[in-house]
Amino acid sequence: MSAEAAVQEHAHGHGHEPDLMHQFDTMEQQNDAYMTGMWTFLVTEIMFFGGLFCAYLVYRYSYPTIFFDAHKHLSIRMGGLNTFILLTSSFSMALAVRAAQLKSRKGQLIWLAVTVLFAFGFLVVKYFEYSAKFEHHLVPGPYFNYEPTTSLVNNPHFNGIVSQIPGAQLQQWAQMFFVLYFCMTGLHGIHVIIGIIVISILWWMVYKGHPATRYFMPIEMTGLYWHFVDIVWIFLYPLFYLIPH
Amino acid sequence: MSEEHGTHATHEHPATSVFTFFKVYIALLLLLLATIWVQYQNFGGLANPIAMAIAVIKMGLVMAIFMGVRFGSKLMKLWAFVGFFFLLILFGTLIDYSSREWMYFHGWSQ
Amino acid sequence: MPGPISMPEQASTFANAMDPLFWVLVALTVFFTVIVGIMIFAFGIRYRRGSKASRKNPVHHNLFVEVVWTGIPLLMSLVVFVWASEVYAFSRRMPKDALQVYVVGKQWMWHIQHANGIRENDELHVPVGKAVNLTFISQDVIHDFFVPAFRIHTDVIPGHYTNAWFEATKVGVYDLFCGQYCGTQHSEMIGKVYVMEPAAYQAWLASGGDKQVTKRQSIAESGEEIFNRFQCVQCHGFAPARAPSLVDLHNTPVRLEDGRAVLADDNYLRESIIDPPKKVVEGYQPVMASYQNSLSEDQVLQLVAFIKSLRSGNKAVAPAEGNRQEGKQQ
Amino acid sequence: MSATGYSAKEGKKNYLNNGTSIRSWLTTLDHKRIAILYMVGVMVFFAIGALGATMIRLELIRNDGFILEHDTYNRMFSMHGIVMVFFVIIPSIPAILGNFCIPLMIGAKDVAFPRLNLLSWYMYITGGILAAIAIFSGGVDTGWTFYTPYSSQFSNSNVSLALFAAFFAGFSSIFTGLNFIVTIHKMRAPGLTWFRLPLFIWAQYATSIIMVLATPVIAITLMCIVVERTLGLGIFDPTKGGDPVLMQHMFWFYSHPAVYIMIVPSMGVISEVVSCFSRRKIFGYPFIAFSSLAIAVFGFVVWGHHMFLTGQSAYLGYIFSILSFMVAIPSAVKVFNWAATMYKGHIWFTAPMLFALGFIGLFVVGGLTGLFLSSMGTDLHLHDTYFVVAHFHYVMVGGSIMGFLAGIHFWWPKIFGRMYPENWAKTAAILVFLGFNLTFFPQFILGYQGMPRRYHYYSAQYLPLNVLSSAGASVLAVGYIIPLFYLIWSLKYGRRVTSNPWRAVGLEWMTSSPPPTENFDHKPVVTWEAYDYHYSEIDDLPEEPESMMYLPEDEDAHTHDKPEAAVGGEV
Ligand code: HEA
Ligand code: HEA
Ligand code: HEC
Ligand code: CUA
Ligand SMILES: [Cu+2]
Repeated sequence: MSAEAAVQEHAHGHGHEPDLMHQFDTMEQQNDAYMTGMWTFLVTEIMFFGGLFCAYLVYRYSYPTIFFDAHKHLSIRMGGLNTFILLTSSFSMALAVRAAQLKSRKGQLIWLAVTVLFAFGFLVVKYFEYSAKFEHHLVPGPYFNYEPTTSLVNNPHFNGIVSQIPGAQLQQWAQMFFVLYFCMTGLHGIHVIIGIIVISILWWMVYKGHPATRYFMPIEMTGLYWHFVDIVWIFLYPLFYLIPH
Repeated sequence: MSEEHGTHATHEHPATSVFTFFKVYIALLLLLLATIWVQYQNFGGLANPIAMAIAVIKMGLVMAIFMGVRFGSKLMKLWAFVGFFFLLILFGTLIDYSSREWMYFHGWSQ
Repeated sequence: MPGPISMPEQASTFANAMDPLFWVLVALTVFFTVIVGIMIFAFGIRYRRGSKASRKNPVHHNLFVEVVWTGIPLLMSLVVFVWASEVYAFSRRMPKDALQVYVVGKQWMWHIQHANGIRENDELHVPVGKAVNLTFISQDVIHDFFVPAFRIHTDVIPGHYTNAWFEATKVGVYDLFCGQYCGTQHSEMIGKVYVMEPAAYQAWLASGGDKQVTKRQSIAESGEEIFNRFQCVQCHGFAPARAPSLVDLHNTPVRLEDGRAVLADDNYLRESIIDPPKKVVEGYQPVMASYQNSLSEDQVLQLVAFIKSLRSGNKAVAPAEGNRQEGKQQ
Repeated sequence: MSATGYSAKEGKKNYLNNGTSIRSWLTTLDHKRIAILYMVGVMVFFAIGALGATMIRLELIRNDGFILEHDTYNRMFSMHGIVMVFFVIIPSIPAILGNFCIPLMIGAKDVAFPRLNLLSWYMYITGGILAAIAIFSGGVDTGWTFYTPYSSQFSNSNVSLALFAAFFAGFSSIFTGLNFIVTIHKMRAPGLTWFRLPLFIWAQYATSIIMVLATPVIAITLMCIVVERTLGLGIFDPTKGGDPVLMQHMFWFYSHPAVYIMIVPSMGVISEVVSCFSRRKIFGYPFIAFSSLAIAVFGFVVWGHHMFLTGQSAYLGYIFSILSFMVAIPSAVKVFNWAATMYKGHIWFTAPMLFALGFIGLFVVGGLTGLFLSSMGTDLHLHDTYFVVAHFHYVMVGGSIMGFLAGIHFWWPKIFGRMYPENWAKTAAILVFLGFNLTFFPQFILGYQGMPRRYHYYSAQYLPLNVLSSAGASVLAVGYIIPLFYLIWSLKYGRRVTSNPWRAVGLEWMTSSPPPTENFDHKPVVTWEAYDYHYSEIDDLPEEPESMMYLPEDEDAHTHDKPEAAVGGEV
């Protein structure tokens, strides 16, 4: 549905306008159609993530204390760094789209490269975060073993006793937090990876001067997709890393 | 053709200046700092709404400027709205969980 | 045996409340089906191709008729809604002085416990003319307790209690079905409900529910035994400062540590035993361990029954001295 | 306006004989060919689903489970439900008739994204193959509702595979919906304003909105169950702090709107057929148009009426209950407007019209019995009994499938350029109607008497009505098999039709039958309102309409292209 599709469609274009596909009458109609299609696609993506957000809401509502405690096992700094990285890549993506608008090949190459670079940066940070979870037995599954944080233990309400809770509950609810964490950031991560692939292909095509890149839509649509990925993270960050008590 | 054609297609709108993008980018970073700062303050029950409000503002900025919604057709704006509206309906599920306990005070059982 | 088209036995107060609504809906259905049918047949015949009927002054829209055929169904459905909600509310208002019966659903049987400790499988004996409260829990998947003659139907869910009540109005034997698909033998997860004359019921009770049980104790007594065996007394028995007193707890509001107030109903009690940290009583520390893995659902039900039996007037079982208010001070 | 402007030059290149190799079909980007690919797929799955129905009804002839084991029976109805819902009824009208007709009806050359269209067919087929593997390598026994924790923790059948199958089918339908939304917005012919659109388009538009907004939610829900099954993480598992009821919320958030994915396109077909064969402008056009949208939007806020007994909050229950009543109102508006359309018409009882009238009758009964279920008082008794089974077969089989048959018969001459034998078709319509009522009406009574669904051992008191129902099913089966034969027969032997055999209005009738690959020889410009049936023209209708329907026989003999060969090669 994104750059690639558009490129392949191009091969079939004929008639006066080289980029115009046969089912459309004008370039304007075609562009409009692509934009509407992309936005519709983003709306389905919203609902796709929405299911998990809904589950998150329900369980955070049910287990507020444990979610609060469990979130301390996530590093605000790493998450913040990743937010910064994604915001930056969004910014550079916007510039890449702008360069395409101004038909600047060099601009596109630079800004797309920056975007991909930051996207990789995001994955690297995520990799460190995930592996830290493995080390601390915070990956849901048989080896899951949750230690309440000292802040929970030191909380005036819970002073010195939390460690005595053998509570299977504590484990379960904390595990629920991490299940949601891995599902949601994992799904987001998959989107990042798809984004990297698409943007890299786009970069390559611009680099090679592929005729399809004359056409503005592929990069515009990739841009929309990438901003969407950014927006999802904008919400994931406070929901997982910044739970206030 | 269709009435949406009257409005601007995205590629026709004037290219947003680098400076505007940069301003938005800086604003986003400031908001990021703000949301972290809020986390360390003691806002009690307000902390959550504030964090979410900041996220919504960030989203709004990204959508309006980076994604070009402000130049987009009405249809595009409608779509952006519809997506979130139906998301809210889905979140209505939470009402089930939050209102189950009301029943007890009416002498009902669930 | 009822014939093929006979209506199901009407054997509970709720059945009496529901059936009129059902028949009104039937009437509504017939009414609209007939109207639409008449329109189709009448127009179809009168205006069939080639017929000589006049087609002068055709209309293609008419706001008035649109409003009429939007408004009338709307009004009718509002009436039905209000009535149906009333009927539903009836089914949710648990009578206070009801017999209490606990039902555990598991693949693929019904395990039923009476307050006095009688246990039955796939059978339920109740007296006629007396309200019965049912509390359900499932040990595995979702089941559904369905007695067509009483028109009661309630999902039996793993993880939390659901309730229903009925008051049988006719002596007889009625079908009990599992109404929610639960796997291989779902269609055999069936049983019988025996509605008995009060005297016969008493006799049945006295004979220990037909089944010979050597030592029988009431469900609350079993609960007390567990209460002692699992050392609940340690905290809840003698040191009200350590843990809240459980006397008079059932059906009173409890203020929680996070400021909320909840009613201590069955589900709350179960939760307090299974998931103590989920709702911590104000002024206490969440020191109580979870008993989820050490207690079966049956045992939890017995504990709940025991805690419900703890009334300050009731001298027989009162593990904690003093009333709740004192206990809460710290 | 008249249809003659685009009178067909029969025998010229059309989309069917434009390439006959299998490859030309499997890589086609032509919406009309993709529609036919879907048709083949849906027919195959209908046969599989119908096999399930056959086994169910056979088994229920006796109450002691005399043919099937427990597990086999459970697999039968699960297979029947999953296949019928995800692989037959949801793609049926949108992906076949919608795909074929939407571009024709709006005067476009194709849908907006032909490649995406083909991709969604491949998604559908991938899902279908996964489902077939799941079914034939051991089966699925969760019911089509996949309730946890049974589906996630307890069932040891091929649940994950079936979940993936439904996932793919879901994405197929998302892509179809997306395509239609863009097509309807952006590809309309000049002059074709929203209020000149045929109501079928409005219906498809409303349906597409549901597809796009609701389907992703079930996709993610199904994936959560897969994760739960394969990785042992408990999102809905009560022993791991999860809530099985949450899964039901998320499931029905899709699956209730999905029932409108099934019925709304059917309603669109009925609007076309009823006005065409009443030779009458449809009554209350804007009301029918907006009621489709109203159903689509309101349909999103009633999902909880499937969960009245799950311990869902009673307050939310009330909200869902009253909203369910509200969502019935737009359906009522449609029904009355259709009936009013017949008033002062010239009603021509063709086979599509008979199916359409059957639709109206059965849908009214099915819809009104939905009210029994949406009122909380009665649902307490009727939930998950055969009353529910009867309700949804009335709306799904009596409604959607009847509408689908009406549409197939209506557009068949357009799709293949040949006519089926009308008398056989009328016989089939009547058989389906009678057989249907015989099969499913007894189930209402069974349900009220308390027979739970998904039971294959049942108490003897329910025996007579079950036998009756099974007997009805055999009549119904005959009613379904007859069309199968004469429709296939007509591909080769049916009489060739003119471009507009029914003398219907609408752009799709202004191009030849079958249409050329590019749909129209000249880009149409629309200057007239929808359903502009002129009485004068009606009076032109000859006593024997045959003359205007068929091409002269001799011309038929001269043509060399054989569209059926292409289709035959495909099947
Ligand atoms: C095509 C599919 C389809 C359609 C269109 C509908 C339409 C409706 N359905 Fe149905 N339904 C299903 C398919 C469908 N349903 C399925 C598959 C299930 C079972 C799922 C499962 O558990 O497996 C189900 C189950 C189901 C339940 C849950 C039952 C239970 O499990 O306990 C309920 C409860 O409210 C319900 C209600 C309704 C209502 C109110 C409508 C309304 O939209 C109907 C509106 C139509 C009319 C009302 C008729 C026309 C109106 C008039 C002639 C005028 C008079 C009108 C008034 C007085 C209001 N349906
Ligand atoms: C579009 C949807 C659709 C359709 C068309 C049908 C069609 C039919 N269904 Fe189906 N049904 C469902 C959707 C549908 N059903 C769903 C969703 C369920 C719930 C599943 C669940 O509980 O999870 C269900 C459940 C269901 C049950 C309840 C099972 C139970 O709860 O135990 C019954 C019982 O009678 C039944 C019967 C029938 C019958 C007799 C038909 C008839 O209309 C079919 C008539 C056709 C034939 C009898 C065959 C015609 C023959 C051919 C076309 C040739 C085919 C070739 C071969 C057979 C080789 N169905
Ligand atoms: C280590 C001490 C301890 C033990 C042993 C213990 N409890 Fe508790 N219990 C507490 C404390 C402290 C609270 C109050 C804090 C809370 O709600 O978690 C409590 C609360 C409860 C409540 C809710 C009371 C209210 O006022 O709302 C119930 C019911 C309960 N316990 C039942 C039991 C049962 C049954 C057992 C044995 C199977 C048991 N407890 C064993 C310490 C204990
Ligand atoms: Cu238990 Cu069905
Ligand atoms: Cu529904």
